[in-house]
Amino acid sequence: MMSRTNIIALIFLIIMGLYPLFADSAWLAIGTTFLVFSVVAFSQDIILGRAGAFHMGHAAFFGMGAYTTAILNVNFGWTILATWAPAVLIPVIVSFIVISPIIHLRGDYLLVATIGINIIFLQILENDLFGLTGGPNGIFGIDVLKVFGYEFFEQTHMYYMSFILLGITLFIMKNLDSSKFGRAMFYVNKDDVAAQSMGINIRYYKMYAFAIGAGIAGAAGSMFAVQYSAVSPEAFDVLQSIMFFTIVLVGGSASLPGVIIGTFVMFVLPEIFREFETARYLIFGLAMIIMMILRPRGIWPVKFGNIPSFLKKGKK
Amino acid sequence: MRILTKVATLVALSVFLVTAGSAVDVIKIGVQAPITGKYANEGQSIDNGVRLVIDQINADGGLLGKQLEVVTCDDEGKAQKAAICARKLVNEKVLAVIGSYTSGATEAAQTTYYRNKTLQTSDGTSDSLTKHKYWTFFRNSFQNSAQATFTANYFVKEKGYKKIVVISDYSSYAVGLADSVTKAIENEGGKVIYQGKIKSGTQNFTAVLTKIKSMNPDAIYFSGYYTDGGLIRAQQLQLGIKADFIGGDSNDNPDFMKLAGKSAEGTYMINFPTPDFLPYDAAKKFMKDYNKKYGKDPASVWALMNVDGLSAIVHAVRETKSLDTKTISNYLHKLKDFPGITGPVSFREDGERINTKFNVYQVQADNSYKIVNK
Amino acid sequence: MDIFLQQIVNGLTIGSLYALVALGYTMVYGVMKLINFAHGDLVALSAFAGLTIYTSIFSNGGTSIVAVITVFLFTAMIIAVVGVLLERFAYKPLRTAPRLSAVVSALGAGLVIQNAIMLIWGPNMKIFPSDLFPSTVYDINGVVITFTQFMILGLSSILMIALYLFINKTKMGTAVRAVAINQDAAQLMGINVNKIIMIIFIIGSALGAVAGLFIGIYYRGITFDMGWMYGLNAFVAAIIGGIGNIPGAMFGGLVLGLFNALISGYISSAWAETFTFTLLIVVLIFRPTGILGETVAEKV
Amino acid sequence: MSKYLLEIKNVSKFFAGLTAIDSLNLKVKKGQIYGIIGPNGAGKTTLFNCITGIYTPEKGEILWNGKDIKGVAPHKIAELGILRTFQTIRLFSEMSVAENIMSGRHIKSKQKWYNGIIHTPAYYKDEKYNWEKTGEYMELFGLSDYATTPTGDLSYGIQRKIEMARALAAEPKLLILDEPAAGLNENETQELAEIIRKIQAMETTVMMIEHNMDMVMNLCEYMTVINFGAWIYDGVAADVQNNPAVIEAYIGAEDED
Repeated sequence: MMSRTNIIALIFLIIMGLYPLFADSAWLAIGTTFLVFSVVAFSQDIILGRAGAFHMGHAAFFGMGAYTTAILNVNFGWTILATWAPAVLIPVIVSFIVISPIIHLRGDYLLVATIGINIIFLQILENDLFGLTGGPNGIFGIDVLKVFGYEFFEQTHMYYMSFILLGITLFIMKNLDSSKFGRAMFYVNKDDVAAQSMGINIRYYKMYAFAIGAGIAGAAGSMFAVQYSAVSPEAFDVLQSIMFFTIVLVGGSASLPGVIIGTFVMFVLPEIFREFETARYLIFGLAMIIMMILRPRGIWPVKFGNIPSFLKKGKK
Repeated sequence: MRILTKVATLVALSVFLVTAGSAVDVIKIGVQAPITGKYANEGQSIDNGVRLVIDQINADGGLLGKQLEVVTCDDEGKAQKAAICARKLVNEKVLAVIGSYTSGATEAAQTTYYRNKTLQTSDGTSDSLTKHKYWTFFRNSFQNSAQATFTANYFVKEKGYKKIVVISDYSSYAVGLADSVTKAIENEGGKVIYQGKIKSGTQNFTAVLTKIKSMNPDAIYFSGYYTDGGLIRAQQLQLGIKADFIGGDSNDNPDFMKLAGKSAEGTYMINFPTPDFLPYDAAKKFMKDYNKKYGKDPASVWALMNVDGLSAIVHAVRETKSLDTKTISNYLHKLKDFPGITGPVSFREDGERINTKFNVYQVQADNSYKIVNK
Repeated sequence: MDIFLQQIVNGLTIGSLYALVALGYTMVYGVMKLINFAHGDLVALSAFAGLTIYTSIFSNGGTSIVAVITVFLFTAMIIAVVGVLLERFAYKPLRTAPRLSAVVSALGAGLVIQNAIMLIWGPNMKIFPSDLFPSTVYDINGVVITFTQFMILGLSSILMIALYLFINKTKMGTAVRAVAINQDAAQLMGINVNKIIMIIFIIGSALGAVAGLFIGIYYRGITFDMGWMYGLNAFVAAIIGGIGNIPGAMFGGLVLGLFNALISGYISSAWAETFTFTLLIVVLIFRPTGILGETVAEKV
Repeated sequence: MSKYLLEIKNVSKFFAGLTAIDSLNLKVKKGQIYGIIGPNGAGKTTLFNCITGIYTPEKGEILWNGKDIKGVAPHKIAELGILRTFQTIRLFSEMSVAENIMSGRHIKSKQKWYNGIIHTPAYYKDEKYNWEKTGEYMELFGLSDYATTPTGDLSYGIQRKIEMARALAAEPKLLILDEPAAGLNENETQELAEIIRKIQAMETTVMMIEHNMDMVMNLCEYMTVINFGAWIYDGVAADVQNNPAVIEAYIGAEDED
């Protein structure tokens, strides 16, 4: 028998899979970005929702993936396919280097330090370090994916590529949740003293969360760069990080449907209400406050108790 | 499952019919400009100017018997937003895009328009805008290098500056202009004693200016935008630096005077002739119509440049009786002396506008301009 | 040497603005353990409100002490009221909720204020008149101080000393400190915690309002989204000094202002924020609770 | 190999100049149930925190099988086989009982780093085995009915049991219980004593702080009494009960209360 979460996931995947049949190209573009942003939101959720690290600089890892693809493709002529592996690995490596000295910081201190990392990353982009990043204008003219002579340049192609990426992300999330590593993150999150007394190395599992989160965000960044054929610094600024942070908390930390709903509410709804252009972020801000007051744990909070069925004997 | 497929096909079909139906009657013209953000007043002027001209064309019976419709996308002067706008306007199936104001936002969108065979005309002045030689792109202003040559000549030959400081922000446009000006000054035999950069939007430029003060320059040239230029000028005088202040083309905006306050007086601007100084009747008529419709003047000459880009495209459509962008482009590449409101419009093979001239203006006590070059 | 001194003067000016804003962050954090992300936007709101008050009451322009005092008092009052309303509607309902919920609410509140400014005053840069303060310049051995800078340094010092005395020498100030240490215990001792929190928001917002007005007068151009940048810098200043600690916020503000001026003057303004945050991270690695913050032993 | 499983030698711990533990010595033999008693604030929990690595004592040695483990990180201590419960219950309260107990299996699980991303046949075997073990410990403590219930929803007595089950699931060599009977009623205390006997039967050494004297005297084979962080007396139950210094420490403390 399928669990409720699996049924919901299946329905969601079917709807998203059929979406290109219904949408015109403008809506398809929004749909594509929605998929990419949900992937980033999931990766943020691994760090924030699961491992419980107050991380408000996730756009930096997202941007690292995007810039890796852009730089390798435009400056060095790599094919898009060849840039995928570095677009995942570089954010992972950077996360090891920059996060490990600050991983021990508590709560709000980590939050501010990660904002700092995001800002430093942005400044490296804007100042065109080593002449690679294109400064404030970013990098243009990124190629499309070419495999065996086929060019995947249409909006529908972009959409399904992002769709597959989301599928892979969900697969990883599911595997993570049902492993020692996913559980350890929750233990660290809920009570770090108890967790370490159970033999859990807090540092290791927080870093593990950051590394996986950074890698997935990097993959999403690569997709984002190809989708828009351009990358520029302000797409990866702190405000963007704040958006990913908020998506997770508004939707529901560590909850798969929650994060999807969060992305929808925080990204797609503002697109739908573009007509109310001027007032929409005002309403949006109000909605954030009201939402937190009414549902402080998110729209769709996580439900624990995901254990093998042979252990579920009780009725209580 | 079968029902779902049916519904999907039905919806897809109706979407197709709706879009196909709407595409026939009108010709869409895109505007990609910074409607909000730092350069909002320039962006809004461009949008207003385009809408004014299009209203006039529609009132006269439209283009090839069809009405024109404007689709505006706000790029906030940011590259990534510009890339999103490009996708959006292409999806809207516009014939041509007017804009954007900044070179960066223009360049970020260029490739998408080129790939989708959409015409684009912009006032961006970065040399790099025409380096790809995209057949879809037409610059309606001038290249930085042309301005740089003029500036250097004025500094060294006419004013005889000995110690020149060149400042830019970090945008590729301003850095490009600053580099060209520095190079041109040295070619003319002048000396740039310091080339500095400021971070746009930081408001506090005293740190760099204090350093400059110790060098005792006789001219400070700023290649960036008016939002920073006005403040640099004000802070320069506060710190008691006596040097002349000369702003590049992007300082030419009423907000420069407001930001600089009393310090604006005596500032020099180097730009293409500003709207008030344009000798052409068409320009005077445009300014009058614009003022009548919007109750104020356009922010600067850039809106007029973009309007000329639009007019040239409209002219080409009329002449070729075609909506095929390649045909229009071929025609435009050979366009000679089309009477625009900023003077005759002619394009080179790479989409570069030719025959542009510059003036040096000095800001007077009442914030009006006076031409001071020979 | 006078160039160095000039950079110091410039750094202290911006530093005291950071300090004024940082006090708002640190007081709220001290009592509520909440990063009030909307505080920077209050500062921006103050600049816009002040400009409107000035132009509507004193439209003929000109410098007058009455005009300046009126603008400062009115603006500070308005922002204090907005600050109290902010707490009442966005933070109070979340006092017992998970901590991150309040953070999201604060971010939302910032968005509301920022966009309210944009709706009321428009998206374009607004410009302060240049004649609010006299344009007198004092030249002391080649080091230039403008009247505005002088006012910023003077008034913010006075305000900071006043606040220090209030917190340390008055009964109300003692109550504020008590609430910061332990809310429940303070409540048991008969202190009205709600009232204290209200006072904190009044003082913090009013200080932010003064900073906002000075930003407008000193830099002239104000934009609806400028609060974020000043807020972030001020917040970093508060943390460097030791968040929750009032002298720490003042100290942090001045240190950050000086540090920024020297980096911009001698290295590069383009990397100023990189240095700022590197400083922050280094301070946090070696002193996890800031330079003047107390290290708290964790209870297990 | 040392004769003792755990040896505390001259350990001192200070907080901001205050002496929490003062040159303490004690020796725990394998298989013992060892009691630490003393009035409130005597430094008992601090001692446990020193053993489990949460605090690092300034002086002395903590020998585990003869090797000094002073200053070793808490998670490494747990890997050595020293597991604990807390005076104020520290469960992962939003998570289910089964998931809580599964945390004890963490150090026994042999999953590789990549199993968090992709699963392998070895992973499936390991995962299944550890969940089965979790099931066994739930059975042992009579918790099977609550497998999916969030621990925060359960009564105090049951939470105490979950905490012990969680620590025991890690198959510790030494189980440290910090006031296991606090807040329990008489029946539950009775049950607890039986469970501790069972644990001893599983060849696990037990160290406990407890204020319930009946239980301590009944269970503990040997005990150390401390007050103000310092040793007062150690011995078997009967000796401790009659020692004048111990009596005085307790009466003095009660006066102050």
